[in-house]
Amino acid sequence: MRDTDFFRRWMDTATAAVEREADRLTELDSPIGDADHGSNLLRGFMAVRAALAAGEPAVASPGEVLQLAGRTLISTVGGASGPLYGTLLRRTGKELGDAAEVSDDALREALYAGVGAVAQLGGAAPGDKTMLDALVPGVAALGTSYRAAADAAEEGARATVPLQARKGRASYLGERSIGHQDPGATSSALLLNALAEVAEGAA
Amino acid sequence: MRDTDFFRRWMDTATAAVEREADRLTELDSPIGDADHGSNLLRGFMAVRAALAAGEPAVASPGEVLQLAGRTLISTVGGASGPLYGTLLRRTGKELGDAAEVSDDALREALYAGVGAVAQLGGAAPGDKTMLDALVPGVAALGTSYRAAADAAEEGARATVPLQARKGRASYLGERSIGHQDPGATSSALLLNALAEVAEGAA
Amino acid sequence: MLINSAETVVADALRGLAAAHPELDVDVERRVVVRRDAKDGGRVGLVSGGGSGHEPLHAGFVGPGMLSAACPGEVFTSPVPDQMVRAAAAVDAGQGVLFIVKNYTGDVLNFEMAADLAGEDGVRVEQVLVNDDVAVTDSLYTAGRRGTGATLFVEKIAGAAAEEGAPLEQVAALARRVNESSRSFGVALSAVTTPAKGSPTFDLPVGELELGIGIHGEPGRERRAMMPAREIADVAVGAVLDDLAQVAPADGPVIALVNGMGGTPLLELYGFHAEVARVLSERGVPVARTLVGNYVTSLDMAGCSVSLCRADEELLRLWDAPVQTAALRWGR
Amino acid sequence: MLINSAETVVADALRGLAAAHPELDVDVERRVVVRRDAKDGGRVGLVSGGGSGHEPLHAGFVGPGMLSAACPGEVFTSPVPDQMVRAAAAVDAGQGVLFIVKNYTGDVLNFEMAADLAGEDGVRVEQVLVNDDVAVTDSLYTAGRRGTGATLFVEKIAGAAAEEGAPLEQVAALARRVNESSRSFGVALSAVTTPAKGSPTFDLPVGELELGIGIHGEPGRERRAMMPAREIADVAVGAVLDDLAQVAPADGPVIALVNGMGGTPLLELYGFHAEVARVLSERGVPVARTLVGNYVTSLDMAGCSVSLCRADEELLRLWDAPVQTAALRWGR
Ligand SMILES: Nc1ncnc2c1ncn2[C@@H]1O[C@H](COP(=O)(O)OP(=O)(O)O)[C@@H](O)[C@H]1O
Ligand SMILES: Nc1ncnc2c1ncn2[C@@H]1O[C@H](COP(=O)(O)OP(=O)(O)O)[C@@H](O)[C@H]1O
Ligand SMILES: [Mg+2]
Ligand SMILES: [Mg+2]
Ligand SMILES: [Mg+2]
Ligand SMILES: [Mg+2]
Repeated sequence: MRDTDFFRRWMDTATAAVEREADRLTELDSPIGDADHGSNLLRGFMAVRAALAAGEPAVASPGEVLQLAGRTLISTVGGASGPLYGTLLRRTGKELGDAAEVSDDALREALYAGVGAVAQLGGAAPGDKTMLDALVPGVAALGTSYRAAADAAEEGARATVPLQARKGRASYLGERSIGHQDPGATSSALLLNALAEVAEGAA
Repeated sequence: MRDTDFFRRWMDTATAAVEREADRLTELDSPIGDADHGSNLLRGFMAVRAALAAGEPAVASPGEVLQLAGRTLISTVGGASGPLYGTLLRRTGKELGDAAEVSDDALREALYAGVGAVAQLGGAAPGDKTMLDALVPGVAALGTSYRAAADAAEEGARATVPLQARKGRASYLGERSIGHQDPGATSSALLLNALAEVAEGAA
Repeated sequence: MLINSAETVVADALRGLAAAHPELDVDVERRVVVRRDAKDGGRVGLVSGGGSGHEPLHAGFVGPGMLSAACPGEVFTSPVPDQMVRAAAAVDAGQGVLFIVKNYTGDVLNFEMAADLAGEDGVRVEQVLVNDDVAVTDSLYTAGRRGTGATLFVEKIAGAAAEEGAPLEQVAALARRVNESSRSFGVALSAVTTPAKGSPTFDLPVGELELGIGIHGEPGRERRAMMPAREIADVAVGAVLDDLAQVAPADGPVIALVNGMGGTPLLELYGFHAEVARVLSERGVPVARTLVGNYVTSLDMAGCSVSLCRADEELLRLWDAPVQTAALRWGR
Repeated sequence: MLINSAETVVADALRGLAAAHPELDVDVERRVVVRRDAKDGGRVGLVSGGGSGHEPLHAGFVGPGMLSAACPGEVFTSPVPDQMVRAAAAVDAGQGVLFIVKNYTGDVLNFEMAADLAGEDGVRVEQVLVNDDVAVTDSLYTAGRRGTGATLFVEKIAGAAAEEGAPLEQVAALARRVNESSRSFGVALSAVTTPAKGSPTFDLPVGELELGIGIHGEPGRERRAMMPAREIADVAVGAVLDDLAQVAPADGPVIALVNGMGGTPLLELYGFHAEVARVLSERGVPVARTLVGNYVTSLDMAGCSVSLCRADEELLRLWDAPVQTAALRWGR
């Protein structure tokens, strides 16, 4: 069973990963985007860290951790990734309800729902060269292990390189979007890798 | 004695020299000016060539050649160099009167007056890092030969390098104007060199 | 860059806006710029917003006859829903609020969330999506056409209608009609440098240009060797007119916006406009009104865009109506 | 560059100006831009001009309440006397004409020649020299202070007086008073690229800036490592205020112009203005009026200048008077 602290550590580890990788994410967002994905997520996750540290409003369950994180992302990120990641975490958190501890199965189910909400909100499908190309295979591999999920997401992010974008601003480029890795898929892989690290006790 | 054709050839040769050297003049005008001296003179001397070719108004004497050239420069160049070179040629032309042929002595006297008019109009003195640093020594050496005049002007232009500008826009730079050759002094040397070439029958 | 730090660029600009324009109510912290008299007169409220870096859009268009409020996001990043919710509350005088949204995934999602939240707060909200950029094919395979220069047409004309007291549904319908009557096409002669990145977002050598760009420093649909202004005008105006041909009346007059992307000197913009006017005249399109300048920019990008709006009598009358904002002022 | 060719840049821009502004009488061939109703009303004529590349100065300021005519030269090159003679003839309604001349050797010489010629044609001509740039020491060892941003103050305020029907001597005296009450200081963050040269006029690496620049792409008095906006404002406003201290009343309010050089985004200009306003407030200088934007530019140069004019009631009243030009519009 995973307790509230596990989810706090997931968000902390994700924040650290975004801090470390922000420049690379912005770099990836330059040739096929508007060069802000790294600074967007950095702003958002710094706010998540602050909100969780403040512990306000009282965060007493896994579901509340993710919902607070999601709301914070929505209120601080902007852009496409703010509402999408915000919805991912809020919806996942809502699915977890107010249980003090959740099973790995429950978390997997909840993440499924969260990813579904992202797909519905953004109208994208796998293959469109978006964060879903990392999230969908990642969450599908959760049945195996957290590490498998992280690896599948990482693999999915890399597999966006040859794709032509059909959603998000990279789609404006048409065929010129081919040959670049999607920044959102890359950050999604970071998020699932942070989860694996925490599950492995590495963080 | 120098006839009308001599003066036409002087202007033609000067025009050809400006065509050839325009880029260098603009280049010299970049670090200590506004990067237009070459295009300014090119525009002006192309108009002089056209005006003389049109022969209109009837240009029947050395004095009229230079006055037409001077008026044309004033009406087409603009900037600091337009009125200054225009005045140089107009005043020199006026001094020559309407004689059909003029002696080398008369030309020297007239150029003296022309350079004096430039000094008066612009308020500059030798050593201020302007065209006068080429014109004054150049015209002074006319007593020796046209070639000596051209060489002295060329020497005077080169000697502007270590000077600090006190007139024209290079003066805004203060000490930073030191170390660059003055574009106007350089074009003045071209003008006197064109005169020497024509006198030597090289053109 | 002329900044204190990348992190404070937007807040600093809002402080400067507040200092320069006492007639605006600028909430620097919460990033909402409101016309001081927004609630007087019982008008429909007009709220727009989007990433910063397109100045004077949108904050420069807040004032009598145009927007009631603007919500600036981070540079090139859509604002967050909290901003629009706050703006809606600040301008709603009971007549409802129109959100003017440029069609980018981020803007659409954030405004959508804001509309839901504002609705829950009891504000009647309508939305209009601006999607005028003909460089993007509007299909299942893209996020749809981008919103660019026509945003100015929509904000000006809808703003005039709201100022006259038109009800929400009518202002919204008018805004949609303006959008549907408008098309744009943009060209970049240099990449853009964002404060966060500090270097050009992509590599565009001198002597090449990008055709079909947006306003976020993204590359366009196609790269070409540099062309003279007259050929660029042929391509840009041609693309706009071909697409506009579907809009009735096919031979009506247009309002023309020749817009600088920020880094192109006004001297060049006017020269470019000479060519735009030539193409329009060659194609038999009467130009009823013209605007040349930097209105919907992309930071320091060199380049320009052409926007045309087919305008009937009503649209022209509303276009001519008085406007008093920081960046657009005429009449009265 | 967005041009047809370096040779046609100015002519092309004038064609575009004519197309965009039917209220102006634009002689493309002879390079004179005249307010159509210049001779109606028997006002004093106001003529200015200078090299192109500083747009919207001067042509953008032709119209009711400001200039009667403008004479654009080649890029960064003073106009030729023929232009000003023609402009004087076009605007003189018998009340005489004021030439507003920025203090550069070329402008001074060409306007001087024009004044002589126009005088011979029977036009009463007065001249005012604008020399507001405190970066240049006004001494025997320079060509004197440059004319930069204060030109806008002079043209606006003298234009308002002329519009009200003030006689030539009074308009000229007022213009001189505005100039004497005004000071400016400029900063470059990049060099400028002229159409004729096609590459930056000097080498200014990213991460360095030039202090004390003019508006012709020339380097400044000093090069420094890049500074944050707040320090640039300290230096620029400090230099202006220290020099302005000699002008009475030493504690009066000022009109502030925070001017972009062309290549700096408006977002950054407003952020810079926040710092300018801070310095002014720290030094106890009340700001009566503010203008932030690209008004006296240097083509695509990144950078800005600060101009301050110490204004009494009369100057403020004339500043506020209606103006209807392409680039400056308020009142009425
Ligand atoms: N419709 C969508 N569905 C899912 N993900 C999307 C969608 N549109 C964009 N994204 C993701 O968002 C990322 C861009 O995020 P970001 O740069 O922060 O926002 P913006 O594109 O507004 O600048 C893309 O790389 C992509 O993965
Ligand atoms: N007061 C002056 N007296 C004599 N020559 C001058 C004076 N001012 C400038 N010059 C000359 O003019 C040259 C610059 O000419 P040009 O570049 O065509 O004009 P501008 O300086 O107006 O751009 C300088 O190099 C200098 O030789
Ligand atoms: Mg982005
Ligand atoms: Mg020069
Ligand atoms: Mg963005
Ligand atoms: Mg010049």
